[in-house]
Amino acid sequence: MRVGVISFPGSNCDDDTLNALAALGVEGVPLWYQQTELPPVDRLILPGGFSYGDYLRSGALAAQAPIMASVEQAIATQAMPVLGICNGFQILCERGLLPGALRPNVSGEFLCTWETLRVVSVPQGFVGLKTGDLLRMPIAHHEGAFAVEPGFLSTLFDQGQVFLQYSDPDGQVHALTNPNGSVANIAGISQGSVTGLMPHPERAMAQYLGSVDGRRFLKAWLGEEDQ
Amino acid sequence: MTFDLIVNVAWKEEILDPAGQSTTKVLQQMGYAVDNVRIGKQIRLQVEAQDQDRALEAGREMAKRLLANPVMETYTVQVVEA
Amino acid sequence: MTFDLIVNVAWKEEILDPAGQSTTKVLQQMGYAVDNVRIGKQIRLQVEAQDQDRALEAGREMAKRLLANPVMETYTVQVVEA
Amino acid sequence: MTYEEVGLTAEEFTHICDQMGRVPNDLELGLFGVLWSEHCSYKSSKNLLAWLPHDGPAVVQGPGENAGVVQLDDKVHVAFKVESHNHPSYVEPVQGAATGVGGILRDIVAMGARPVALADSLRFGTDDPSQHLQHAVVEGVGAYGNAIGIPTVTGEVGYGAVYDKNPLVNVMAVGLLPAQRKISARGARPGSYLLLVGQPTGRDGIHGASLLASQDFGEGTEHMRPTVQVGDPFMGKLLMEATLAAVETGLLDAVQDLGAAGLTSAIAELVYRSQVGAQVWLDDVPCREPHMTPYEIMLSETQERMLLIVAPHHLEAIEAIMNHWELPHRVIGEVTEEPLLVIGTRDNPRQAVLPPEILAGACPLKPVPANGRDKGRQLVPSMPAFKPLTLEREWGLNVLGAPECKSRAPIYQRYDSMILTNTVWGPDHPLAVLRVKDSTAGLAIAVRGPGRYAALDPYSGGMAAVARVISLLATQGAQPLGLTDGINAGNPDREDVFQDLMALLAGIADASQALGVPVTGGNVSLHNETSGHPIWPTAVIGAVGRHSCPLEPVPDAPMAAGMDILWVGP
Ligand SMILES: Nc1ncnc2c1ncn2[C@@H]1O[C@H](COP(=O)(O)OP(=O)(O)O)[C@@H](O)[C@H]1O
Repeated sequence: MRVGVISFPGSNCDDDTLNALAALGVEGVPLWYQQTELPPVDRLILPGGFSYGDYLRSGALAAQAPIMASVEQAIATQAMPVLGICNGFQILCERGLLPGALRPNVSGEFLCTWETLRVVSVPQGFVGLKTGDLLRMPIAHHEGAFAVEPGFLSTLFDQGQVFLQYSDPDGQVHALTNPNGSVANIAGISQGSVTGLMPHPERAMAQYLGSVDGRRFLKAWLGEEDQ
Repeated sequence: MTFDLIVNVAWKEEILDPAGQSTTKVLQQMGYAVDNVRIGKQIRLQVEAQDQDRALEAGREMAKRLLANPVMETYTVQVVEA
Repeated sequence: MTFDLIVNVAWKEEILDPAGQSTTKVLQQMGYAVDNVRIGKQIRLQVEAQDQDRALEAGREMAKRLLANPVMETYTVQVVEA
Repeated sequence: MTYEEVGLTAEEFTHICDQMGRVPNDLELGLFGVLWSEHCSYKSSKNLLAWLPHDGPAVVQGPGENAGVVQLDDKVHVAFKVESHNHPSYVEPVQGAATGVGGILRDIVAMGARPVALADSLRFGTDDPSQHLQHAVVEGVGAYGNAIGIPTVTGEVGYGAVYDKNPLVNVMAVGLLPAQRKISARGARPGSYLLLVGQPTGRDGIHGASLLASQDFGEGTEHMRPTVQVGDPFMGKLLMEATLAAVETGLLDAVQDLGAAGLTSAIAELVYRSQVGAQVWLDDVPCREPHMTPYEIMLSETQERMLLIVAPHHLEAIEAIMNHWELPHRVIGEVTEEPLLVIGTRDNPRQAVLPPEILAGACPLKPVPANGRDKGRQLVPSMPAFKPLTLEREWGLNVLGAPECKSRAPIYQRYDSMILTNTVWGPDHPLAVLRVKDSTAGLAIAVRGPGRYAALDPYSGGMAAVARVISLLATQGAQPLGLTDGINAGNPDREDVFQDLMALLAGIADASQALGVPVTGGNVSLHNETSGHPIWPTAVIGAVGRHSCPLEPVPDAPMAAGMDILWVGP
């Protein structure tokens, strides 16, 4: 299994993501945003960070990067599994590869905290996760409030595209467990082979870092049952 | 020819603007009789084009493709008269 | 009476605008003949005042005290005609 | 231009003329003005800093470079230092704090080290504007650290009315480098190029060092506000990656970051330390604004710039790295054999001709009385008699309502404390514990600055600052490797302020000596004083220690009810 990790100028979780893949025994292939063709890879990750300094809107400038055309094509023609983490999620939304958009947090501030996430619908290709599962992973973002066009929210739920919601440690989803003002507490969504989430699985790879649920998450995405 | 364009980008009305809300609050605390502060962007740029119409056309395209996000924002484009 | 005000806030010319710089570069990569993108704010708000002059006056005061940072930014205030 | 306009005294001007054997021209005078400013020359504090112990078994690089370096183990070294950005943060809190973070990170990178952690020490006043200031400063620290991708893993904050108009923003950065790497500002060889990399130069922050940071605030200083420097963490990230990649090739002679006093300070320090000279071509410096004068180009404090010294036959390889990271870069001069700093244009190549040892090495230092350190020790102020307190409800509520007692979560949650995935203990603990991926040992990082203590008794306060960080490391059984000191005080020309400074430094020196922990670098910020009111003498001490089992820190709270509490110490 070869997983391409795309670095944009300003990406800063690319190394953490490559380390996480290595810890899972998976070969990570660093890719640079100016490449116009994808090398042979089985999957792609758009890692977190501040591509282009988050200028204009988070992810907006990177969404126009040369490599994104090939990403788009790989999704359309080979149903390439693509995972966007944090800034990667923002880029995928800005490119129109995932529905919706990410607005500034309701506090207007950057926020770095541990959150509990409840699985709503399991996206295509994820193995070993089921509805109602809880995952503990950190968030660290300024523009992470998920928004959709009016009237579109129920469609997202109906089509099983809502992947993760911010919840309390018991899996209850309510306003007090919403860290950033996301509509319906949404933390992650999917569309076909494309998945995006604001939390950082690559930071939850060991108990001493706070949680091993990121390991579980990435294994599920890679299609491996976690033992 | 070079044209100066202004692209104004605003949140759609139904989109929450937290920065605007907290600014409203602070201004009210400062004693101003204000309400509904909404904070958008004003982007100024220079574009090379044959004539004003084409400059505007390019401006609209850039706004649509990059400068505004149609999910949450609206925009207007105008040419600054020299 | 309620007046709609627009406060445009721009970086002073000599102040570095990194967001504008990066946006310029990406627009050029996308093939547009643009330069000098500068990203400022456009703030819209409603103010209660006896007449238009006082509304403008209040707007200028708010711009000076809060909405713009005089160390780095300039501003203009205008009333939106109904 | 007169010597007063550039912030020099009559004696200093005479000294310059004597040393040079002539009267400097306007450009030269301007350069002296900044380099002989308090901020760049440390003229009031250098003799005090000499008391600090600098040597220890773990020390690789003591003071005098961009940052200190200590040994974590055979393979990994640690570069670390604290910097202040107090005045800029008062003028424009978001950008002031942000550029402070950017500046200290470039110091670490200039040592060839990859930054892994930040720690911030903040002081604010107690009036209403101070609350906004705190909000904006935290925004700025986060804006830079978060975006460039270096976690802020610990910090502290304190309050006092003396900081109303003089908030303190001290930031410590810690980086790692392989043991065999040796790069500094010392290695420039004749014939090599000065390659200026990063943001094109604008009129930002001109006079930031000489005037803003080296004089007291007051009614009369309004007009001196330089153009605010805006931080660009995005370019900062590219610059960091490109510089580290260039260092890794082993092809560079030397690296020097651009900070206060911009090109002037960077080039003067570089040629002085390397014992060479340089010819600088002003027409080759990429400028952001038209018609910049030589003076403006040399003094601009535009952020996100780095000076790389590279031999001509390696230039292509280094430029390829800069091109990959899409960084503007340009050769702006050449290192010369003769120890003279020559600045000019192709039309007029010798507009300033200055010996580096005068410019960077001959500023007269404020003398310290021979018994100064003893006097500092004896300066025990008369304390008000201790009034025993009865625990009253009112009193309790007052204490609990004080800003000192508020949760710090609203501050540190605005910082990314986890990126790079090394943070085993972050800001929800009294000190930070980091794993180091290339070592079994980890890092313990603590920062403290007891200002109120030092205000009452500067000597004991200095000792306490050291003792606090060392005891924090001790709670983890971590071996202290070195200290960095951020000294913040008022106008040193005032007798009382200087007395306090002497006592403060005597305390720090005595404590670090007694505990056997060297101070490998630091920063001094004086003139923190508005309309005659100085701040408390505030020594922010940062400590770096070796943690032998970083994946299992010693828990900091009792494990269970019924456990014994053991009191250690007097
Ligand atoms: N400015 C800051 N930046 C980052 N972390 C901070 C800051 N101020 C406080 N903290 C974190 O919050 C913790 C609690 O703060 P405080 O109550 O002042 O600590 P302590 O009681 O340990 O002196 C500190 O140990 C520190 O890790």
